Amino acid sequence: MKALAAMTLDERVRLQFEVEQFLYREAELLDDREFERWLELLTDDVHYWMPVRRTTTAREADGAFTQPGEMAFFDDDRAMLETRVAKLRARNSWAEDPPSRTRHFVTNVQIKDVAEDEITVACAFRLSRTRLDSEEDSWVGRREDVLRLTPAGLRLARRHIFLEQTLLLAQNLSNLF
Amino acid sequence: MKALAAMTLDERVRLQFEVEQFLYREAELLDDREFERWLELLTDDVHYWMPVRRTTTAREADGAFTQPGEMAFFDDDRAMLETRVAKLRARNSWAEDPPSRTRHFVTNVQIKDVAEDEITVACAFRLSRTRLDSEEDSWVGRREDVLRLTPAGLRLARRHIFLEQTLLLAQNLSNLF
Amino acid sequence: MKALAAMTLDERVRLQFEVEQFLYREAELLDDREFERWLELLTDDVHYWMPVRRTTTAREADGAFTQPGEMAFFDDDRAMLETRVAKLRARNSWAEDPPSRTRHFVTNVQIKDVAEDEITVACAFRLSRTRLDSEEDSWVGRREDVLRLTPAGLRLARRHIFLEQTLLLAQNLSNLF
Amino acid sequence: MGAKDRRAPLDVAELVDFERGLVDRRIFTDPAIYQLELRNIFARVWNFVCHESQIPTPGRYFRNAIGNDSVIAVRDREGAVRVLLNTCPHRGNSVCRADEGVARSFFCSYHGWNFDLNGDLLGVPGYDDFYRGTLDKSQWGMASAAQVQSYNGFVFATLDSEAPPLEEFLGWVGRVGLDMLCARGEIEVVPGVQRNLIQCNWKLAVDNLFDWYHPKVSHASAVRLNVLPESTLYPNDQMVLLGDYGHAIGGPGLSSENQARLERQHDESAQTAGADGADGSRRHAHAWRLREDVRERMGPVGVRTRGHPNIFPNLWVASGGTQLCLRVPRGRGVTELQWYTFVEKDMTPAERREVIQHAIHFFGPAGLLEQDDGENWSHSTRGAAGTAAGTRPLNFAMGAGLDAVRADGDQASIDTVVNEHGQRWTYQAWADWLAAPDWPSLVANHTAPPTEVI
Amino acid sequence: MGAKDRRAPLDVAELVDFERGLVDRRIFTDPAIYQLELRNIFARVWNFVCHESQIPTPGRYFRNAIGNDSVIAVRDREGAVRVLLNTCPHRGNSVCRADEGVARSFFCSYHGWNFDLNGDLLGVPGYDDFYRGTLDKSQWGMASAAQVQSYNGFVFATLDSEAPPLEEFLGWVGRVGLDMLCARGEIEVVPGVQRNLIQCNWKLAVDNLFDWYHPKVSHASAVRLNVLPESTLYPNDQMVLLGDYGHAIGGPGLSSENQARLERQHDESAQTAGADGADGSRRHAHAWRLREDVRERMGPVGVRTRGHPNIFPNLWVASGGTQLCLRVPRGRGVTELQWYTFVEKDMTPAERREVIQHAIHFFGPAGLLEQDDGENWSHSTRGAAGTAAGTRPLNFAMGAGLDAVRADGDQASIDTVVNEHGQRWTYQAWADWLAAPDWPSLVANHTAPPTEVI
Amino acid sequence: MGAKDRRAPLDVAELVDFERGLVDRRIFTDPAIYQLELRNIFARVWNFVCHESQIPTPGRYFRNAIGNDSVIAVRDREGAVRVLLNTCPHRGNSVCRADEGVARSFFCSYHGWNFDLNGDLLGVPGYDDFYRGTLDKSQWGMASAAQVQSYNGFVFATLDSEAPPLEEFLGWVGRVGLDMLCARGEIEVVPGVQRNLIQCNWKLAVDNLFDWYHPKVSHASAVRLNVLPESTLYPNDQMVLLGDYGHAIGGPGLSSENQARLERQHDESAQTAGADGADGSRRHAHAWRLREDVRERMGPVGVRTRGHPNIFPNLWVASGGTQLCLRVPRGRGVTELQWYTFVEKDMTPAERREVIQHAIHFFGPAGLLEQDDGENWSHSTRGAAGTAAGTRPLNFAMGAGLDAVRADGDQASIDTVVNEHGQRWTYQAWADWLAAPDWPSLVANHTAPPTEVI
Ligand code: FES
Ligand code: FES
Ligand code: FES
Ligand SMILES: [Fe+3]
Ligand SMILES: [Fe+3]
Ligand SMILES: [Fe+3]
Repeated sequence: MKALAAMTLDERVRLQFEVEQFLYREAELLDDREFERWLELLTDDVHYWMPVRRTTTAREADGAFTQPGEMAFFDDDRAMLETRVAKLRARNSWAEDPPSRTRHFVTNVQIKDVAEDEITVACAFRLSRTRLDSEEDSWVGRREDVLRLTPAGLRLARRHIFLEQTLLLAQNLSNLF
Repeated sequence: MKALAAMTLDERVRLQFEVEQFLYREAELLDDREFERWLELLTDDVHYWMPVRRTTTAREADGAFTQPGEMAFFDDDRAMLETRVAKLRARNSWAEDPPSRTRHFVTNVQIKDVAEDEITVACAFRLSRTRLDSEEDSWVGRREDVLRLTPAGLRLARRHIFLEQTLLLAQNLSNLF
Repeated sequence: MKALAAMTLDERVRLQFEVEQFLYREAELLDDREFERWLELLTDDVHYWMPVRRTTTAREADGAFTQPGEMAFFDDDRAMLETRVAKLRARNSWAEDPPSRTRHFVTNVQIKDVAEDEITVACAFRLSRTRLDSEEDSWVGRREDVLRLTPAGLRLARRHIFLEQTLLLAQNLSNLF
Repeated sequence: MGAKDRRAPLDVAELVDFERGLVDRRIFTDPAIYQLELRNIFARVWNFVCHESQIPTPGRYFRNAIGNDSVIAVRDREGAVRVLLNTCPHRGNSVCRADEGVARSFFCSYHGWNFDLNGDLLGVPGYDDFYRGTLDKSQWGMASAAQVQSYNGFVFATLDSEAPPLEEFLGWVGRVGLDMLCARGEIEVVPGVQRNLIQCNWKLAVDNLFDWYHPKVSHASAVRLNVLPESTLYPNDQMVLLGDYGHAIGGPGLSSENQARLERQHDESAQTAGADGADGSRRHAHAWRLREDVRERMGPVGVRTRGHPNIFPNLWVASGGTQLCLRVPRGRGVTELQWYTFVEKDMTPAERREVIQHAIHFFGPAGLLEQDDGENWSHSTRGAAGTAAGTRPLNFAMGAGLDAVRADGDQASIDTVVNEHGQRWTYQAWADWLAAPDWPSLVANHTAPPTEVI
Repeated sequence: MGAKDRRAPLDVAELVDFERGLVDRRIFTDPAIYQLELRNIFARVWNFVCHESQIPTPGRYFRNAIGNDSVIAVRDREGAVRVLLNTCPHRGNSVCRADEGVARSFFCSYHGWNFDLNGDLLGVPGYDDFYRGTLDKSQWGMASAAQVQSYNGFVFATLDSEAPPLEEFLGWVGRVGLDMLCARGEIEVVPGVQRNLIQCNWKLAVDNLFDWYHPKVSHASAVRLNVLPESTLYPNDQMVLLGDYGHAIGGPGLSSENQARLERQHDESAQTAGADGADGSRRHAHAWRLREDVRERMGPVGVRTRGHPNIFPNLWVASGGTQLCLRVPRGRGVTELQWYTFVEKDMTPAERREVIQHAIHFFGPAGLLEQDDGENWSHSTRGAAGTAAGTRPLNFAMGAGLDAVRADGDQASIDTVVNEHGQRWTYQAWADWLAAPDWPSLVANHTAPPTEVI
Repeated sequence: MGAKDRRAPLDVAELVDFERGLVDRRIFTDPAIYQLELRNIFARVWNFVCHESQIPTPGRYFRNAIGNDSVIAVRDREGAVRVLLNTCPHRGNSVCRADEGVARSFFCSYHGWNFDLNGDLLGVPGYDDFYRGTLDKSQWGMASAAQVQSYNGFVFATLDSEAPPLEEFLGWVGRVGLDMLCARGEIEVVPGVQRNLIQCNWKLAVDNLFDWYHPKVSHASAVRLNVLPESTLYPNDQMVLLGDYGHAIGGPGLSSENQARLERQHDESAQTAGADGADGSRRHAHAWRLREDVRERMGPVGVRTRGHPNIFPNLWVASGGTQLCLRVPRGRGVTELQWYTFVEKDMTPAERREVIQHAIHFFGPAGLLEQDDGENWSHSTRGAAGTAAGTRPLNFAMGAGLDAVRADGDQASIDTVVNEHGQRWTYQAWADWLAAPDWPSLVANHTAPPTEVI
């Protein structure tokens, strides 16, 4: 692809449309619990990572998130994501039986970079989860995704998820972001 | 209209823009309590439906929502919606006096189908309601709308509202989604 | 710029894109705590205003918000906003040390008017704030912004923030909307 | 002086002044009162749990609550309805998390103890290897309600083995109340029980069902739309039935003369509903009331009432006899409303649709009527917590001391105008329940239906 | 051994050690203490409810709270200000849900009882038909505050009929405190009362108003911006006035010498504000204090104080005399802050704007100063709940035993440096209020303003 | 009859029936029990606060909780670890709001009192000018834990000066439990302590750690994926160690024969882990157990256990000895889980990565195993609050009365199958702690490790 700076306004509008539609569709597959079809949207070398956040003073704010190689909530390759999906599908996967009702709100989508076949996209997200008698959790934060243009269309090659919560308020993270 | 598959990328971008702007405008009319102008955006044969959701096991997840003809929270034709608006406007319509402050967040808009003069649109929504001393309710879910292209512009011909809550946490549903 | 009514659909699509990207970028600067760079996006004559809302009967609903010149939560010119940013940057600015984690959700963006070099934009917003051990506040409402097209690009010339809350549920308003 | 509340603990006997129609507001907010309600009322009374049509075949279940206990109503292999405490006897986990469905057995997600549909402990992983046979399975099944009985399809359960039989508990008034729903024909629940929360004490929701005083004001906007004929709101004739243990029916009745006229009209045209169009155009309207079997079972007085029954403590036969509304306490200040909508099995699709549309558009959280009720109750609850407001009794005095009771045998009824007898009766019974240490005491000491002016 | 708390109930007399300046932390968290505060303080004291300019004409009302009771301050048909309990005497519903507005009467949304602006029960639907005339309307109006009185436009109400007159309650210190706002001229509230919640015990918000120790640290970031001249934060001269029933004023004062100099300057130029630029460039600054009538009403000592008054229990005369801040308890650990901003009616638009901009930018939830306060209070509240932390008393010892009191007649004042006398005084009075079973006892037994070293 | 609960206050001695394995459900919901736990357990016991590697250098701190008190673990200037109550002695503000970091001193954001890393009060603004030297700084430093001690890098603190030394408190079982983590080599915490909330009583989270009965069911979906070899779930040999004060270890052990075989294998190849692949492919597996120093410190019985230790009350040595999980009560019905992951300092990057990936993917809130646990505990907690459910004891009877204890000196162990001894032991100890008025009494009266059949 052209570099972002080299694109015409119309090209950028079109790319924005395609990226947003991809992200919406991808979110919908998760919310519809079409996990296998969601897996199809990932590259083989996908990296899915959610570091641990800590409350720090302003002075030490750079150290809020753990770094790659340290502890994380998710630090998954494709095989691990397939395992997660297999677990979600398995009988007696109790955390999700009865199934959670999730809704991914993907907003403020910004294409930050286009390099070769990869598009770096930032968004603000809110994942809302409702379970049983309307017990509600929500997670808010910033996502940085890398989408790769493949012959089969856009694919998710990297997802970095930066939550606002330090102490997670929910009983688990049994859903995908 | 052209079928979705037959559209060029530019055509899809334009249609997306028009659909989104329609949905934003329609939401704004509700939030501004311009209910009569909102009614103008509905077709005469509009169907406005919110089924009842039940928590089920994963195995029986298909049965979560009630079916047409069963109980629902909303199952309204145009006349009923006009009645609702008339009620909202009547003096001493206590559920809405003092008026609720609502905000409709319409995101993840996807055009799922274009057939003849009808556009099927899915979105993730969050309706936030604030009353009195800042008592807050919110409803999250998926909406499936059918917009019809009429000589007067786009009109809402069908709205199916799928909430995440099974037990509604709010004292009533005195607002429109 | 052309008046809105005189624009072609494509021109409106492009303007929508540019306005949305501006708002997303501006929100991101706040969430990233890049306050000085955020200030660069303001015009010198910017007016930043959040009136006080009161619960009223339906009959007196027009009086819900205070008027210009009455009390407000924010009624700031550029100098005052610079002072706020300077305060945020000062050592021992305790309300924001440890820093709050904020996320601005900007949705339902509508261009309401284009006149000369100014674009009036309405949106639904939700500002979510997380502090310390995941104490969460959120503010929901409507924003009406005026963006001005300058040689350096779009700039924020006016922001009117209409919250839904009458009684604010949070301990302070130490963040920017 | 210590910081402890210097007021004496509340004395139940002084909280309700039946004669003057005054009720102490603290009964809506006091935590000890609430605990006492859970123990002395909900853990003792016959609680509605579901309708048999909701669980027609073995394995079909419906989850509900008895007070603050979660229960499962389930059809067992023999076709009997069981009501099980939804808590695993092993480590207390919920055995059932779904609202409804069909199960072959109940399998606990923690350690896999598996229970038959009647609660019997079927399977225990490691019974031989780990327990080495020492677990007495017969003692560790799911706890059942002490008694489960149906009245014409309505399933009730009590956690108290001393409770008298359901029909005795219901008495004439309770039976008449349920008959208003089930005497029409064979009925079934329409799929989709609506549920929502109101931030109010459960009793304020309950007393409202007798409240034929509020519609013209609370529901003024609906009245203005002519969606409700105004005649239904302030009917000329009101009739009150008061029964043992707190059951009551209040609301429109037919005077004997009108009843007689209705009967004559009916003789003329079995298809005509007669003068009382209160419940709209629904077929037959009240014609079913003229059936011989109905007259026999409801009695000459019962057949005349068109009011709102409350099966004590919290089951409203609503919406002109096509819905039940159960009010489940979820805390002192939170009540869950459940709406069950019934159709007769032999209705045409159009008739069925009419009933359902009526239910959706008038009742339930989005109903044109119902949406205006909740905030009144939540504000009444909130107000009761005020230090000064809490000292002022609520007023239920409308009609107090003014109306004669007609006693036909043990059937007490009052023909009168709009009134608050039903509410007073409910609170008086409530005080009886709270004061009684057990069922025998309640049987012996509860207030008997009045026979004189009340 | 039983599971009940083995500690004795809190003994109010031991919670506050005035002399050593120690306060038991449990007073911020104990539920029984909070209930006692609602009854013995808020349901008894003169509570600020609004300023008369907010409700200038008949029918104008402003909703507020007295402790945990909702009240309506309203101008009645005769022009008198009434304070009504916002709870319908019928079934307890809130009669008024708006924050402010204009009403011809108060119409209850539940059954339509309609109340005159003075609370009288005007209309009862069905009075003849349903109540059949038996309801004594004169007994079932809205409850009023026992007494309502204004001090120069500030409306106070008490729920206790035994309370002494407002001016007697205020005494010299309370009056001087309010005079700092109202002696300047004719004042009015600017539309828009800012309200927000802080997760703190109300007393921790109150004691902070005397706290001239915290600004340099809590508000360090604002200080660094030079938006606050540092001289205002650690002024050389501090002055404390202590009054009956807990009123106090603490903060900057002028020494007699500086006061004399100010007067000389004023004689030279009536337009010059003199040396005390503490409150910025606002017109006249403190020149109004030199007016003959002001000197007479505030007295020679009162006229010298520039500190922060607290009208016990929870009304702060703030912001250099242009704002009031009321701290309403919304639970043990939640406080609502209300900010009222005042302008003089004869101000120019520019002067008016200056006052309003100052109020917006320094105080209220987005104020450069105020935004840094809340978290300190909420964390102090939270910390007090700790099992170990709760056993350690808070320290309010600054200045304890070090400062002589100058008594001019019954006017006690202290000239000193930054101190915690105001806080200690407030907690001592708080203990008096909690210990007194009623007003006569409080009058007889409260701590009198000191006359010696404290 | 009054509205007060007529049931006697709970009698701690009757809540736990050790012999029959029955536990009263009210211990999970009763507010007075919870307060008693905070005082008699958490304010008295040795609480884990951090590992020394988290605060390696002076000024490094980690914030944590002891019961409901916030504390700071910090390395002081001399290199000693201090545990300070995170509440300013002045007005109670939190002195530290960050989770971790490095500080030169602790500066209170309210008035700027400044505390040395050991809690000493260093700086008091206005000490001379305002306090005029009267504040005894030596008395107003930050409160410290009464005692702080480390066991091989694990930092524990107690708020009770009467507590015996940490090693005595731990006893053989507690030390063996921690040795399973620290005897492998020099270890350190990987940055990033995972924390999340579960809506359960803390004891239900704790008792689950001994629960080798639930994995095959609770974690059935993970088992099906073969990510967990099934052999690890129902190992043939189980071993239980029971210690003083409630410490216990339960789970897989090696029989003496297998242990002997393992030793032989090890002799043959120091690189081979042997037959017990329970913890996957991690290097050396249990080879470290064969080291002479380890055998000496853990003893011949201790070295054989591969189970889950709980350091009473709430510290789980988890994940096969690479993680600690602390369960902090945040209310009767809310528990915070904290996961600490350890690596050996001399691991290769690949080994280190393997440990971390295992921790992320199996434990913590997103772990394939752990995500299924929370709802069982929250529903068990919720169910216990039911009026009827609350009267039925939970069943921890598996193995009760069936297993002989082998006593090697003071080292009591049981070789058996899957069982609930560890849970029973924990609840029995819990009752001892609650019943004891102080440490000497607990030392004298706690249940001694069994020596016969239990
Ligand atoms: S809790 Fe149900 S089987 Fe253990
Ligand atoms: S509650 Fe106000 S009129 Fe009945
Ligand atoms: S509260 Fe810490 S210095 Fe005052
Ligand atoms: Fe109603
Ligand atoms: Fe301050
Ligand atoms: Fe587990």
